[in-house]
Amino acid sequence: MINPFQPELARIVDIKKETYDTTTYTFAFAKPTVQAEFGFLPGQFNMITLFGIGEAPISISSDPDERDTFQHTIRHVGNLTNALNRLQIGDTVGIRGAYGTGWPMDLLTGKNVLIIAGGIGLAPLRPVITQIFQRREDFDRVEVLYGARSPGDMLFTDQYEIWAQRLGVKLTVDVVPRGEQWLHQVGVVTKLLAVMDSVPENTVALTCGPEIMMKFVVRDLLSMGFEPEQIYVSLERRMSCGVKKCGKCQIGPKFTCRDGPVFAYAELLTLPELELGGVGR
Amino acid sequence: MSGKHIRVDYLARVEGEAALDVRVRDGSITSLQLNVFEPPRFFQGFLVGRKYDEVPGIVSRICGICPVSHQLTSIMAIEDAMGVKVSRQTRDLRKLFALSQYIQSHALHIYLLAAPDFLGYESVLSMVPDHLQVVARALKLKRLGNDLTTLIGGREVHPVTAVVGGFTAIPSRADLLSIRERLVKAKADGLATIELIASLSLPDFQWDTEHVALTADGEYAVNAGRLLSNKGLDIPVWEYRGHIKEKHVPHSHALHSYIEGRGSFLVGPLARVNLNMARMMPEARQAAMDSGVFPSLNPFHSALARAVELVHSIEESILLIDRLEPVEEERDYVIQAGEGFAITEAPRGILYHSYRINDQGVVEAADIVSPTAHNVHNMEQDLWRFVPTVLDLPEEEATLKCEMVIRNYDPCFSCSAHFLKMKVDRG
Amino acid sequence: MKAKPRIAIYKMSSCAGCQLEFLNLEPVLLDVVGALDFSYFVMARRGNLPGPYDIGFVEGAITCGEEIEKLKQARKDCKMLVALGTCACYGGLPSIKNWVPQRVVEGLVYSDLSAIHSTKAYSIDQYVEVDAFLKGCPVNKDELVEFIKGALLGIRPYLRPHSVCVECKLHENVCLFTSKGEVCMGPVTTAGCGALCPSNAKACDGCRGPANDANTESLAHAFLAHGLHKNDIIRKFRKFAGLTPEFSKGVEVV
Amino acid sequence: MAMARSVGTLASLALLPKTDLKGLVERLMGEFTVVGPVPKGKEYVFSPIQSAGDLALDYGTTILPPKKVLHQPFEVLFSFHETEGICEAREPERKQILFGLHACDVYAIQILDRAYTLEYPDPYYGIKRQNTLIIGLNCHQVGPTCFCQSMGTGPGMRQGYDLLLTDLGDQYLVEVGSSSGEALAAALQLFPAPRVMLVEKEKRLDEVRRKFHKRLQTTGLHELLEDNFRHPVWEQLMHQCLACGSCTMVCPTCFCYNVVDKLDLGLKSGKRQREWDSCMLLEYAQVALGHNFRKDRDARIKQRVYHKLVYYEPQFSTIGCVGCGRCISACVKKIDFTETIAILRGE
Ligand SMILES: Cc1cc2nc3c(=O)[nH]c(=O)nc-3n(C[C@H](O)[C@H](O)[C@H](O)COP(=O)(O)OP(=O)(O)OC[C@H]3O[C@@H](n4cnc5c(N)ncnc54)[C@H](O)[C@@H]3O)c2cc1C
Ligand code: SF4
Ligand code: SF4
Ligand code: SF4
Repeated sequence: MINPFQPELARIVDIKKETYDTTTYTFAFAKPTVQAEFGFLPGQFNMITLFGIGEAPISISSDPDERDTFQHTIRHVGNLTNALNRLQIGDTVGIRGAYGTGWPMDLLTGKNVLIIAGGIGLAPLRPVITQIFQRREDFDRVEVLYGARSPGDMLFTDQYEIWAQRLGVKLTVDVVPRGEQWLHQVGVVTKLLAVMDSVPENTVALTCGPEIMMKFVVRDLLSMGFEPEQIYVSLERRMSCGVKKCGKCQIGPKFTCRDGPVFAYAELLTLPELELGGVGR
Repeated sequence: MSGKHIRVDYLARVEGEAALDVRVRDGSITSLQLNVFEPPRFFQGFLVGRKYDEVPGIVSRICGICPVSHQLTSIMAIEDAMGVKVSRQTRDLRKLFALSQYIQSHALHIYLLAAPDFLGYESVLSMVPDHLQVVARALKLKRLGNDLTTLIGGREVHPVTAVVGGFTAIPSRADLLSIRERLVKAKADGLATIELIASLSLPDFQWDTEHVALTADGEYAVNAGRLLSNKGLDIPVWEYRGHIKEKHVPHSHALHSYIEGRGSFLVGPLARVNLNMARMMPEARQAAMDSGVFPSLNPFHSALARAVELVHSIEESILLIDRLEPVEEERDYVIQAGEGFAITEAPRGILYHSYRINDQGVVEAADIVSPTAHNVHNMEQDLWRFVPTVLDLPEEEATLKCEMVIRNYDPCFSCSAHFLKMKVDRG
Repeated sequence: MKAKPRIAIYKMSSCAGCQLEFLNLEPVLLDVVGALDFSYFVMARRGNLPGPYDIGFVEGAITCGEEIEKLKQARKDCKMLVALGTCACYGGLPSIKNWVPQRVVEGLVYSDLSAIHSTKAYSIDQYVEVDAFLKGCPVNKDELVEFIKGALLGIRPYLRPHSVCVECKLHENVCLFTSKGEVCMGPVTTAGCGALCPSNAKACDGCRGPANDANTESLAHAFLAHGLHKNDIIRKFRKFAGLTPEFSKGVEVV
Repeated sequence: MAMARSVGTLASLALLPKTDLKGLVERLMGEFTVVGPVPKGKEYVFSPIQSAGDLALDYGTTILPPKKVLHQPFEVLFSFHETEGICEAREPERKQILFGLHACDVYAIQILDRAYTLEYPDPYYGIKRQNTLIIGLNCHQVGPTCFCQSMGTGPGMRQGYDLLLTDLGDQYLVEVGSSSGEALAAALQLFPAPRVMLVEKEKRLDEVRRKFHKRLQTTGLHELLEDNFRHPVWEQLMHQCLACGSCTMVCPTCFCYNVVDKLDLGLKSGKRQREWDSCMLLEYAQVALGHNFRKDRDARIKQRVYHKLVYYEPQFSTIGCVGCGRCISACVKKIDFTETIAILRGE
C-alpha cells in the first residue's frame, strides 16, 4: 500500500530572498523519477517537512510548465518556516503533494481574468499569472491588483514590469515609510478596485490574501455587480495531513485540503466559514 | 595572628541556601553562625485551614529530595489523629516506598554531592571523563531508586498514590518482580559503593555528641519505632515534644533543635547505623562490621553509613517484594477530630510531623521538624570544634574542609537548600 | 561545531524538586550533559561560572526582596529565561499563604518575627519578562527534554495547551468525576503530565495551572452540584495557581 | 477490506451453547489476538485478552470505542534518520479479532472505513483493518445514555460484522456476515441452526427496543440545524462546556488527529507520530501568528454537533453519530446533544 504520509526527499537548489521575512526556495526532488512524475496545477500546494520539526502546507509558486524544479515562496512566521530560513542551498527537506484543487484554469479560457492578491497571497497566484502570460491569446482582458503592507513587503518585484508587457498590473501599499520612493497607489487593496479597468462582464475574479482582506474584496466585487459564481478565493486552514485524514481543515462538510484551498465564493455561501461563509450570517 | 580573611561565597552541592560566618580573634573563634537564609515558605502556617487529605500532597512540596518521607510521615500522623488502621500490605508498601527513596537519595548524595569532594573534583559533571564507570554506576543506582519510587508512587518527585488509609493505586506483582531482578543485580553496585567509600581517607575528627534514631524490634526502623539515643533517650513518638525543643536563633531561618536539658544532637545514617546495626539485613550488616568503624562518633563516617544503608535498602526491598502479593484494598475510615504524631527515618534522619484535626477533617495545627532542622544546631557544634583544626591550612583547603563538614549531613535547607556563604573573619 | 549553550539554574523559594528533575534524567543525563554546558548549577557543582548564560531556568516562587534582586540579575545574565515549574510559573503551593494575613502565617511558624520579612509568593513573570513556562509540580521530564531539544533546534517545542482530560482519555482512565463521583480539576488544568494523578486513581489537583480555554466558572458550578462546600471549592482553586485570572474566577463563583 | 463484503444471504446460521464459548474463544486465541471488553474499575475497556475468562460480555459500553485498535490514540507514522532517511519499521501485524462489539461500534467502524480507506487510503488504518475480523454481539440491555435506536444503528446489527452473536439465554445464535466469517464459522464447526431461530432473535431484540428512553429525532435534522445556527441554546452551551475535549476523545466516529515530530536528543534521528486531536480544543483551528478560526467555544461546540449531525452526510453518506452515548456519559457537565436537539425542536 502506498503511503501518502511519507514525504519524498527534495533538495534546495536555489534560495532567493523576496523580502525581509519571505523567501522563495527552488526545489528538485532527490530522485529524478519523482521529479519527472511531479506535476501540479496552479493553486495547488505541497506539504513540506523538516524532519524533527514538522510539516506545513505551502502553495507552489512556480510555473507548472517548469518541470525540472518547482518553487515555494514562504513567509517565516513560526517553527517550520523560521527553521527553513536557516537552511542553505543543497540542504534536504521532505515534500509530498501536490494537493488540493487549483484555480479554475479551464474556466478562464476566453474570459477576462481579474487577479487580486494581498501579501503572501500572491504566491499561489503567480502560477496563474505565468500561465496566462505564456498563453496570453487564450484570455481576454487580464488585470493583476496587488497590495502589500509596504514597498518592502512586495513579492516578486522584478516580475511586475515583465508582466505589465502583456497584462494590467496595479500596485498599492498600506503605508510608505518615510524616505522610501513609491510611484503607485497608497491604501488597502480594495482601493485598486475603484481604479481598475476590469468590469464584471465575462470576468472571473481570483483572490488570495488574508481572510479579512478577501472579505472586503468580495464585498466590493459583489457591489460592483460580480456574481458569487464569478469569484474564486483560496483559503488557509491548519492542516496536519493534506489528504483528508487529520480533519483540521474542515469547513462544514468540506476539507480545505481536498475540496479547496480554492473555492468558488458561491460555494462558501453554503458553509460556516469564518469571514467569507454564508451559513449563520 | 591576623590579617587573614577567608571567605567562601557558595557552599554548593547541598540542598538549600545557607551561609557560614566565623569570627576568629587571636586564634580562637569568637562567633560562629550557620545562617540558613533559604527563604521560609511557611508550610506549617498555611497547612492550617486545609483539609486532611490535602496534607500529604502539600507537605511533599517541602522537599523535592525526600517527598516520600514527608508524605508518609504526614499520612501516619493524620492516621494517628483520626484513629485509622491500615493493612499489613499498606505497611509493607510504605516501607518499600521509603526504602526506594533511601536508594535514590543516598545514591544522589554519595555520588553526585559528596564523592567529588573526596575524589578531588568540583562536580560529578567534571568526573565524567575520568570516572565514567563510577558515574554510570551512580546513575544506575539512582534510576533504580527512582523507578521503584515511581512504581509505587506514580512519580519520583512528589509521588501521588500514597493517601490516608493506604494507596490509590498499587503496583502489579509482575512489575514488582521485574524491578526485583534489577535490585538483585544492584546489590553488587551497592557493595562496590561501600568499597569505594571505605577506601577514602576521611578526616579523623570526633566528639561526643548525642546520636538519635528510631528503633524498632525485629527490623531496621524506618517508618515506625521508639526514639532512642546513645545517651539514654528512649521515648515513644508522642512524647517527642516533651523532650525535643526548638529555638529561633536570629541569624537563621532554620529553627534550632535541642534535647531538653542537654543540647544539640545528630540524626541520620550515622546515628541509625550506630544504634541499629544489629537489625540490618545480612550483607549490609556484615559490611558494616567488616569496616570496623561503627559505632563511630566521627561525623565523616556518615558517608560510609549511607553506603551501608544503600545495600541494606536494596536487600530489604527484595525481601519486601518477596512477600508482597498486592491486591486492591478498600480504604475506609471516618473523619474524626484528634491529634496525631508520627516520626519516620527520612534519608537524612528523623522527621517529625504532628497535626490537630477537627471533626470536619480540617487542620487546626501543624508541627513539622525536618531532619536538617534537627541537625543544624549540631552542624554548628561540629564547626566550633572543627574550624580550629583547619585554621592553619591554606584558605582554599580550609574552606573546602568546612564545606565538607556540612555536606556530610547531606543537609537539605529547603526542608529546613543550595548555597552556603562562609565568611571567616579573623579580625 | 557550535558551542554548547550555557545553562544556569536558579533557586528561589522552592523545594528543589524541579531542578532535581534534571538529575533525574538519568537515562539521558549523559546526553544532556553532552549537549548543554551547565555553567551555573549550585546543587550539582562547586565550580560555578559567571554569566552571561544562554538559558536560565528559574525554580521557585518569589517571596522576598532578595529574590527579586536575584531574579532581575538573572534576567540580565540570561538570553532566555525559563520559569521552571509551577512555583515559578504561578507562585505554586507557597502562594497558598497569600490569602492568609502574612503575620498570621509567620506567627504560626516563628516566635520572634523581627528577623522574618517575607512577601506574598508570586510567579517570576510578575517581576521580569519570561520567555517560556514549564509547568508542573514538578516539571514533567518529557516536557523538559522536549524543551531542551527545542532550544537546541531553535524552535518552540510542542507542549500540550489543553486540559488534563484529553490525556486522561488517551490513556483510557476511568473518569473519577463521572464514574466515581469524585471531583477533579482535570477539566481546567493544563495537560502534559500524562494525566498522572487520574491514571493513579487520584483526582487532579490542578498542579499545572489553567489550561488554554479553562472554563473554571462552569467547573465550580459542577463542584457545587457535587455537593462541595464553598470552602472546599476555594481550596481547590487557591492551591497551585490561585493567582491566575482563570482560577480566581472559579473562586468568584462561590 | 472487510466492510466491502456483501452481507449476502445468511447462508449459515449456527448455535453456540454458552458452555462452549470459552473453548471457542480459546481456539480463536490460538490464531488471533482477541480483543474484547474487560472490566476496568466500574467501567469496561477493550483490551487484548489473556484468557477467555477475561471477557465481560455483559458489558454496557466501554470508555474508549474499539476504534482505538484501528486508529490508535498514539501511532508512529515513520522514523527518520539524518543519514538513513525515512524508515518505516512497521512490525507485521498479527491477525486480530474484535470480539463482542455492539451494533453502534460496528456501525462506527464502517464510517471510519469510509473516512480512512477511500480517497488517499491510510495505510496504517488499512493494514490493521485488513487483519481484523469483527465478531459482533447484539445488545440485550440499554444503557442510560444509549440512543442508537433513533439513529438507526442499533440495537440489532445489520452489517459490518464477520460473525454476529445474539444471546438467546443458554446459547448464542451465530450469524455469518462475510466470507471471512463463513470460513471462521466453518473452521469452528458450529452446530447449524434452523432459520426460525431468527424469529427468536427478533423477539429478543424487540424486548430491547422497548427499553430505550433516550432518542434523537433525525427527520429534518439538517434543516433544523441550519435554521438554528444562531439559536440561544448555543450560547448557553458555551457557558456550560468545559472545552475539556472528553466528548470527542471517546467518540467512535471522531477521526481527527494531530501530528508531532519527536527527535532523539542527539537531534540526528526521530519519529513522526500522530495522536488523537479534538475540534473542541482551542488550539485545533489555530494557525501561525495566533489566528484562530474557531476561537469561541460556541463555534467549536457547533462544529462538533453540526459535523456529527449534518456534515458527515455529504462527506460519508451517513449521519456521523451512532448513538453510543459515550459523549454524554463522559461529560462532567452532562451536556447531552439529544437534549439540545429537543430544545431546538421546541420540545
Ligand atoms: C493551502 C495552504 C497554502 C499555504 N501556502 C503558503 C505559502 O505559499 N507561503 C507561506 O508562507 N505560507 C503558506 N501557508 C501558510 C503556512 O502553512 C503556515 O505559515 C505554516 O504552516 C506555519 O508553520 P510554522 O511551523 O512555521 O508555524 P507554527 O506556528 O510553528 O505552526 C506549527 C504547525 O501548525 C500548523 N500551522 C500553523 N499555521 C498554519 C497555517 N497558516 N496553515 C496551515 N497550518 C498551519 C502547521 O502544521 C505547522 O507545522 C499556506 C497554508 C495553507 C493551508
Ligand atoms: S514547582 Fe513544585 S516541584 Fe517545582 S520547586 Fe515548586 S514545589 Fe518543588
Ligand atoms: S478523571 Fe479528571 S482529568 Fe480524567 S477525564 Fe475525568 S475529569 Fe478529566
Ligand atoms: S493530574 Fe493534575 S495534579 Fe496530577 S500531575 Fe497532572 S496536572 Fe498535576
